[in-house]
Amino acid sequence: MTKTAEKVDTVTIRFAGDSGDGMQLTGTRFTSATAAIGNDLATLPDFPAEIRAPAGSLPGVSGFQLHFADHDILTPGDDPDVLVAMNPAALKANLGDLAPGATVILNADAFTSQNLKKARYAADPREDGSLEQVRVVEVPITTLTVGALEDVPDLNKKQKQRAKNMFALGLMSWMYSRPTAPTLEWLREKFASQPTVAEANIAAFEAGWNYGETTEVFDHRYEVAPAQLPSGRYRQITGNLALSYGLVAAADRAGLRLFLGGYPITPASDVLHELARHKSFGVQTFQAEDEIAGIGTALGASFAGQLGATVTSGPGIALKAETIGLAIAVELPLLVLNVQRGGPSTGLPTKTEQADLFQAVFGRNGEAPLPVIAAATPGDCFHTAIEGARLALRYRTPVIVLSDGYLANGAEPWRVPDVDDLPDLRDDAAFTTEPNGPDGEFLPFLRDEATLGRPWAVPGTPGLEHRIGGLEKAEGTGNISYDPDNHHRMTELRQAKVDRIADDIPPLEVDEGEGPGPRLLVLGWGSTYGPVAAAVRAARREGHAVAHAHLRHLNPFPANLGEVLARYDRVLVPEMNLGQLRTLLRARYLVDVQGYNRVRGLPFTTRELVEAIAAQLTDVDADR
Amino acid sequence: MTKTAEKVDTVTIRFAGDSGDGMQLTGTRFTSATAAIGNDLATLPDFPAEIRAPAGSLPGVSGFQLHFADHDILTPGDDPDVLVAMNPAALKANLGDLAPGATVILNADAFTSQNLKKARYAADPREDGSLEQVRVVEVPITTLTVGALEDVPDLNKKQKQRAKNMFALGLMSWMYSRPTAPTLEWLREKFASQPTVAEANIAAFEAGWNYGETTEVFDHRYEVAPAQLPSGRYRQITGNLALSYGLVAAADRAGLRLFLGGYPITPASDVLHELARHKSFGVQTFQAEDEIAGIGTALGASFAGQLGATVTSGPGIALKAETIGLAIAVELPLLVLNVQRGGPSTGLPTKTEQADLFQAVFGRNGEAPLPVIAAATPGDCFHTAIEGARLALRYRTPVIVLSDGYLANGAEPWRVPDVDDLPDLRDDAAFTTEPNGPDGEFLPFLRDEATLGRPWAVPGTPGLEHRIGGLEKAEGTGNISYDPDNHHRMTELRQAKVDRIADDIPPLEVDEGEGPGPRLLVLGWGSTYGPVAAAVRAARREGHAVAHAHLRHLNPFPANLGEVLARYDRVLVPEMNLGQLRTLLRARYLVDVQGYNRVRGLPFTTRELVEAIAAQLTDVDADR
Amino acid sequence: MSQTTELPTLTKKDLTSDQEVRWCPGCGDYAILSTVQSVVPELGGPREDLVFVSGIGCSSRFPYYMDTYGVHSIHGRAPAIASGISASRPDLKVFVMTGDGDALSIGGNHLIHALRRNVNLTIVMFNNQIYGLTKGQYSPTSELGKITKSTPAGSVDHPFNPVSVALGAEASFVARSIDNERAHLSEVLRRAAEHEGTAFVEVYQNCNIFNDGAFDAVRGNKEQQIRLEHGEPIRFGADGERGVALAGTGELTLVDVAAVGEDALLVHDAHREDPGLAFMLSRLAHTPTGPTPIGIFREVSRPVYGQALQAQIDDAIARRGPGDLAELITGRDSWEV
Amino acid sequence: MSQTTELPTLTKKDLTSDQEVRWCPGCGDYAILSTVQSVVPELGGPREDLVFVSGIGCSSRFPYYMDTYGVHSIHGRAPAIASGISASRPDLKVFVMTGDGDALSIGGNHLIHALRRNVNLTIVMFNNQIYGLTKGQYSPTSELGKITKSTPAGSVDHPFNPVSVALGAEASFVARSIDNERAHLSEVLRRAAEHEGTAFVEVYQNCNIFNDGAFDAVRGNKEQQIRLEHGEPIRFGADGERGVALAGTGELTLVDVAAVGEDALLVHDAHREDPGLAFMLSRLAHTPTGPTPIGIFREVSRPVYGQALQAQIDDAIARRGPGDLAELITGRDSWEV
Ligand SMILES: Cc1ncc(C[n+]2csc(CCOP(=O)(O)OP(=O)(O)O)c2C)c(N)n1
Ligand SMILES: Cc1ncc(C[n+]2csc(CCOP(=O)(O)OP(=O)(O)O)c2C)c(N)n1
Ligand code: SF4
Ligand code: SF4
Ligand SMILES: [Mg+2]
Ligand SMILES: [Mg+2]
Repeated sequence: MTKTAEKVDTVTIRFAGDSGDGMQLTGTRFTSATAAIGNDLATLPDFPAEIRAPAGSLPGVSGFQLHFADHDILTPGDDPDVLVAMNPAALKANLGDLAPGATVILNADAFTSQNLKKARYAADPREDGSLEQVRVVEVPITTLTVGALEDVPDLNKKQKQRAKNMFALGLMSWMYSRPTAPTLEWLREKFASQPTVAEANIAAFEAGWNYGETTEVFDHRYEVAPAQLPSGRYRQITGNLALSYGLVAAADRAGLRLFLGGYPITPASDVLHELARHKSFGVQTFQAEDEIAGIGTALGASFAGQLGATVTSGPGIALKAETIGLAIAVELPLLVLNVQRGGPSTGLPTKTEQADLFQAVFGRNGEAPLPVIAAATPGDCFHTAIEGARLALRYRTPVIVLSDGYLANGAEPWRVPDVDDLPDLRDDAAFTTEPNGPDGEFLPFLRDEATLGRPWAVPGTPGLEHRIGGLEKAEGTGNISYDPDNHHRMTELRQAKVDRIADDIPPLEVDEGEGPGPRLLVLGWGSTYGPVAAAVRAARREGHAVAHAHLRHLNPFPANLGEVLARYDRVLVPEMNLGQLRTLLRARYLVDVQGYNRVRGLPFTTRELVEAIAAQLTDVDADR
Repeated sequence: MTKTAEKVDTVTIRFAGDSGDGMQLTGTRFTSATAAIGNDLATLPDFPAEIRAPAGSLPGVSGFQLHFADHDILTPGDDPDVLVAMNPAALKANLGDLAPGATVILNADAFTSQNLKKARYAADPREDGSLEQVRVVEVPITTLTVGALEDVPDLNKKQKQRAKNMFALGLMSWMYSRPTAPTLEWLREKFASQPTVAEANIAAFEAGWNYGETTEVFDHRYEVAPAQLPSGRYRQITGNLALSYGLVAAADRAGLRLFLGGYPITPASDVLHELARHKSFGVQTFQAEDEIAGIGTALGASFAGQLGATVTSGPGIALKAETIGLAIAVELPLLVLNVQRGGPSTGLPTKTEQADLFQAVFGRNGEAPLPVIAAATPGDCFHTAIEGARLALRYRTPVIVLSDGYLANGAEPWRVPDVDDLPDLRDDAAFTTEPNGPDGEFLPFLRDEATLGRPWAVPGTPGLEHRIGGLEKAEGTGNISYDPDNHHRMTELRQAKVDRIADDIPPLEVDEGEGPGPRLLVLGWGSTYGPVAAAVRAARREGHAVAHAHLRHLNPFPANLGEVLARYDRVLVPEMNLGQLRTLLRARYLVDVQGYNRVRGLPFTTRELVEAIAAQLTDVDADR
Repeated sequence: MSQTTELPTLTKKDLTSDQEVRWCPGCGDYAILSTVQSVVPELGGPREDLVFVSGIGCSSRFPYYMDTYGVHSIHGRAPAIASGISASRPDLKVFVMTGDGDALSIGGNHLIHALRRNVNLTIVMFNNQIYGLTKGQYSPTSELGKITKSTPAGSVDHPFNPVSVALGAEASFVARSIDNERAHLSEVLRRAAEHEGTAFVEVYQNCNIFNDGAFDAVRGNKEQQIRLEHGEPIRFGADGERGVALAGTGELTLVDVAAVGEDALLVHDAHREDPGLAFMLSRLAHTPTGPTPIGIFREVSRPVYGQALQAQIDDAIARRGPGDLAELITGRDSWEV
Repeated sequence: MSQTTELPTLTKKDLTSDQEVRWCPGCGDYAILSTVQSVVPELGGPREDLVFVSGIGCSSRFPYYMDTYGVHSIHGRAPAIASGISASRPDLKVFVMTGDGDALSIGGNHLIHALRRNVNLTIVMFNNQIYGLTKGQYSPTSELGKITKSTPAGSVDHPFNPVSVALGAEASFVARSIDNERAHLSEVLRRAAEHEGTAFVEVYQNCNIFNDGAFDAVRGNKEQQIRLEHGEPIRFGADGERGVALAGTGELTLVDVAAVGEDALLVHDAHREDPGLAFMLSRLAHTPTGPTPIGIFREVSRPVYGQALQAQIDDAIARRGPGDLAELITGRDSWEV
């Protein structure tokens, strides 16, 4: 390597191209190489709901953003330092997100008049001054790729052109000094059965690398040192993968088999895909005819003694509402995972949002309480799934676990936990095997005094035959009961069972930072964790005193939450909805919680949250 | 008539017997006669979910309570003055509701040892002192009925016995000086094709009447004078009938055809049944394969230019949630009627509850706001349905209209409105027939500035061809849009459209009573209107100052609600749930609203609410 | 059902729960309950391995009356819930008790998918051609023109033929019987319960309150009953004097045996891979007013969903060994900090 | 469709909306779109009377590309929504465009009920034997053992045969065609659109991204295509040298015409009341690997739901006069205060 390398502490890059250009793959591979170096990182894939919209069109643009650094970071970055645009549409769709001075690497070959038209460009943006604020590097990526593959046999020109994303990957890998070995190894493995394709991709990748190294377009490259993360074994993980592993781990720790009843839906389908691969863990996956059957089979499996789970997104939860109500009535453990997406209705299937909190807490007929928890980061999905299973098993209740599109597809380095440190759920999962009644009979609705959970007696257990159902049940016996006072009591008991969980979860911890006691608390939940934490850090760097807390348990709330809220002059809750947690907090604690609410299908930027925090601080000061 | 009649101002009677004994019919007929006299009245039918549980068993008991008076009344009465118990099970199931001194008329023939056993009586209650507190009148109703029918030909003993409810009706009609003509006429008409059966029922009815008149068991009868109701034409009406008529009226006033897509479910089915009878109004009813198809067909009909409506109960709403979300996204008028019943899950199908408010306001994925309104009394269901249609049509939105099991089956005298006084909905229902775009194109999502409603262009209109769907739409054109800012704007617009309704509904009126300014406001919604109003009256009679208000609009709230709440030291919201309106009020207005919450499947009694009011007043005084 | 070394010793009484039966007096459901309680002990296997799942409806109250494991679920969803039980626990014997509304109206999709998958379930559908529990609306099996509470002018929709629906949905076992024809019903239910995969049994059931006598034409009436027996020529009538033959055009015809000779009759073949003939037989009586076949229309063997799922798991474990959690979550591309 | 006095003057262009078509290059959906846009003008009737309704899936994007009224609804519910449109507005021509997942997985129940009711709908199901939009999971029509993202070890559930399902559900019109066989598809779609009642058309559609070549064996391959023509003996093969005959046992057999003679062949009768033979034909190719019938399996006339509903209304009005609101709400038992 002849060119000098400049050390930088943090970089954000974005790959953008046609849906068919393989940008998601390119981004994922760059991420892997970055993880292998030991940078901290966060990613934001952003793709259209169509599989492959017409080549070159604006709706067809697919993007992948990666933020990596030599220190711990919390978000995929506000605006990219470098944009790789594989065609005019990709340029047009992404240019607005760039700060002045950013670098744009263009595939010059793609700037044909036809493609410009498809991108609805009236004039060539390279010539009309619209790129003045950024540094443009034009590279004839397609031509160079095809050229590099001249000697690869058995591939026509079109096939050769398809390797152009590897050229881009090679170039960027050179530019940011990423190791090449993992990528080459991965290519060889992926295309083991198609050696020509492997060869072509490798040649393109190397051509890209060499282009950076040899041409004079780039005078230096960059280096980002490994981040100083807490010691341990790390891996890269997305939220959907972590959720899947969390379920497998929970079943393992409970000594149960996992049964997933699901129906494909973006952005949740990958959990079904992933779990389908782990049959050696005894995991059963059932692709049902619809969401109702998905949860129906899962509830049946729970009754039969498995860890029943179902995974979906918002519209699927709407369909499952009636069966969730049944699960509440029959008081069986059940995990209901919602990977939220933009709504209402079909909404924005591939975009993120956190507007299903109301639905989770309230979306059923009758008084139908259940625990609701949410994951904060991709890796946290693992632990949240286990916590969901713990509550479901201990309290014999369905639990809703919330993730979202950003967590689902976003990646971060994740410290792999020691399996022995994971909670032991065997006691919570214990089946009842003996009659519990005073006269030797079995009373399926005689509750545990501590948890108010009822016995779990599974078919195959002699002497405990019993019937459950959705009609109101008499306390103890579980027989159908229309008695008014019994109904009131059962309604209160079901509520009390859920309320009681507040004492079985950790109190909310607040990070007050250093310096003077802050008067503003920023309280987040779910996937806003990263942006909120980053914004709080940034605000503190600017000299503001800000407290920060993050809720994992949305129903019930931690026992100390009211006391925490009362401590601050002002509470700000940023949410990717119109104020759902805020509403719950106001109702419960009568605190005039403020909201910062944007529903744009994208995670918050650090910048907008810093501004929102500053605005609140100005207000608080004015109130003084 | 030889016996003297005592004038009383108010009476509550309850008929109770086996599901097969015809108690609902008996009660309904007594009610009709009572209405014909001009008493004010309120009824409470209470029957099991089974069609006909085993004869004589406790779960099989069916009851019908009627409160009537010479002044305006608001509830079906707390505890009956007279209980007619057709068998031991009916006695056992109802005895606990009687105040000391009440009269119990027993069918002595039914007190066989077998029936006592079926009712799980260890000893004959007539002999073991358990009836000490009440005045018992034993009448061998079955024997007397069969005796009276001796001469009726072609009926066997069993068939004759089935007329015993008419004997009971005759006896009670005598006791309370009801007119006999309407009942006799009704029997002749009902059994026009079975003259023997008509004869038998008439003979039994007259035997009952004569038994009261001639035997010495009763030394006098009672008279209840007509009530002084506001002048007008009156009829008796149940909530489900009023809801049905309201829909027909709304369509008529809008110049549209009514299309009801439904699926039978207790206690909502009668709306489907009733509407199916009104084909001469052009009403189309579609009994769908399930609730999802029920609302799907209704939404399709709305798109096609009808007044689309769907009717169901809580579990059905759960199933419709996804389609309601679609209706919100496509912004079409649609009426979604929920006749609430006990929950969660299948719950208590034949009992009343108001625990679906959360589901109505929040039970969908994404930010999915819609108007929610609730009826207060059986007759009010009529006007509430029309108000629902007005909002749906004017704002181009689905509207949830809440009723409940008590309103559905309960009856009251209802002043029949003048058709010309009903709102004229033709402007709100007007179809768009011309392009609205600047270039002569049609923009299906260009909103009306006043209402934010969008144009309703129905198929068959040339030049306005357009596509709608559940994906996010670009403002104006309605084309699919994944643009982040457009999504935020559309989310806010959908919310703003619903919020705006607050300015289009009457401000909340408060009844402060006379005397000193009250410090306590009792605020109700839905079917608690009667009991709450009665309790407030009673509390005032006891010298308490209490304000009373009732909410018809639950989302959005009337514009002055915050100001109203702020006026009082204390606000009490009694609800047949665990505090759903209370939660909404607290979240919105940060007022420490108190609740009185019972979930017993039955309407509140006046007594318990008077106590709840008194307890609040004590608290307020302590705070002074 | 798990193997027991002891002979089965269950009695009808063992299967009777302590719950009061809450059907109307005279309802056909009683006869079906009694027959099921008699047949199930004959299957062998312990009581604790029995699970009865239902939806909502009069018929769906069934599980409460069986002293076995049971789920009275929600309207239409029993096949889905039962599929979860059966697929995850192939050792259990799972029954679905359902009504014509529950199974064919709201639950139609779960029913046909269970049949397609061939989950190990015995589905018994009580067809009374009416919605009983909601007090008498027409159902998807009610005859055209049916006057009910929801169709005062008569229904305008053509009904399903449940046997045709099941056959169109790839069912491996399809049969029909009648509530109070005890011997026939017993035999059909026994065969259905012994079938591996999804067995679908339509039982004509009288609802004496809302649709009394709907099946009187067929019930006990030999003229109107075509009893299907595998391997036998299809004959019916008081003395078997009539029969079913196949025309060259591919239509079934009802013939006089004396006129055409027994050899001209179609021989019933329930085990045939191709469901075509079973389907044709199902069309013989669209409503139970013409001669109506009862008995087993189809009984073929096909891989069973739960077993196939379990086989994939066993195979994965055999090839890779049981999963190692630490290995899984660590993955292949981890690094040490 | 309302009567117009003018001759239809619609062109393909009139039906093409201004929306960019967002299917993958090479997707079979393009050919279907183009054919529909060509066929619909032939039906006559104005554009504003056309409504295209769909669910969710790649195929369900169809309505956006038609310059007609359209609803892109939610997954599986198109037949219900379209039923509401058609039943309330018999003057409209309503199409349902759907996929194998949309129509047969989540939407199976609405589909079979629409067929049973015979609502006036033309249902076109794009069968690519895969879930396209969600990126390639197996569907209810995928062949057993299918390896997909959600079934890495192969699917264990037996697929539906859509034609059999439709026939089992009382469909009055059932047909099958192929995305790029333009002439055949045009004819089938035209007949379907002209049918009064629910017409169900299965179209084999190539998803070149997730299930490429699924129908290559049948497409354009005369050896594997049995073209059904009403009233014609059923022949196929490059020169019609093979045919379909019915055995006395009631099974269809594939025969050499030369060996058995043309008279031995079955004559296709799509108009026959009894769907039995159509059903048998539907079984001929369970998956498109054996010779597979395409064309119209069944085309019979039955009362149409929306028309029957309207007739009841007309009848009520004729008998009682149009409803009088004041009279209705006053009722018969009112009194004056
Ligand atoms: C989601 C839902 N929709 C509707 C109902 C009301 N419901 C209960 S049973 C029933 C129909 C029952 O008919 P069927 O299955 O034939 O049973 P039967 O009572 O005739 O035995 C209906 C519509 C319900 N309980 N839940
Ligand atoms: C309620 C709901 N569940 C799941 C989905 C996700 N989803 C969208 S399309 C689809 C399947 C599409 O398959 P198919 O109907 O065959 O259409 P294709 O894309 O193959 O044309 C699924 C599962 C959804 N949008 N809504
Ligand atoms: S209503 Fe009909 S089906 Fe239901 S229990 Fe009574 S007789 Fe049986
Ligand atoms: S994924 Fe398949 S079905 Fe969907 S558009 Fe692409 S090729 Fe067509
Ligand atoms: Mg039924
Ligand atoms: Mg498909």
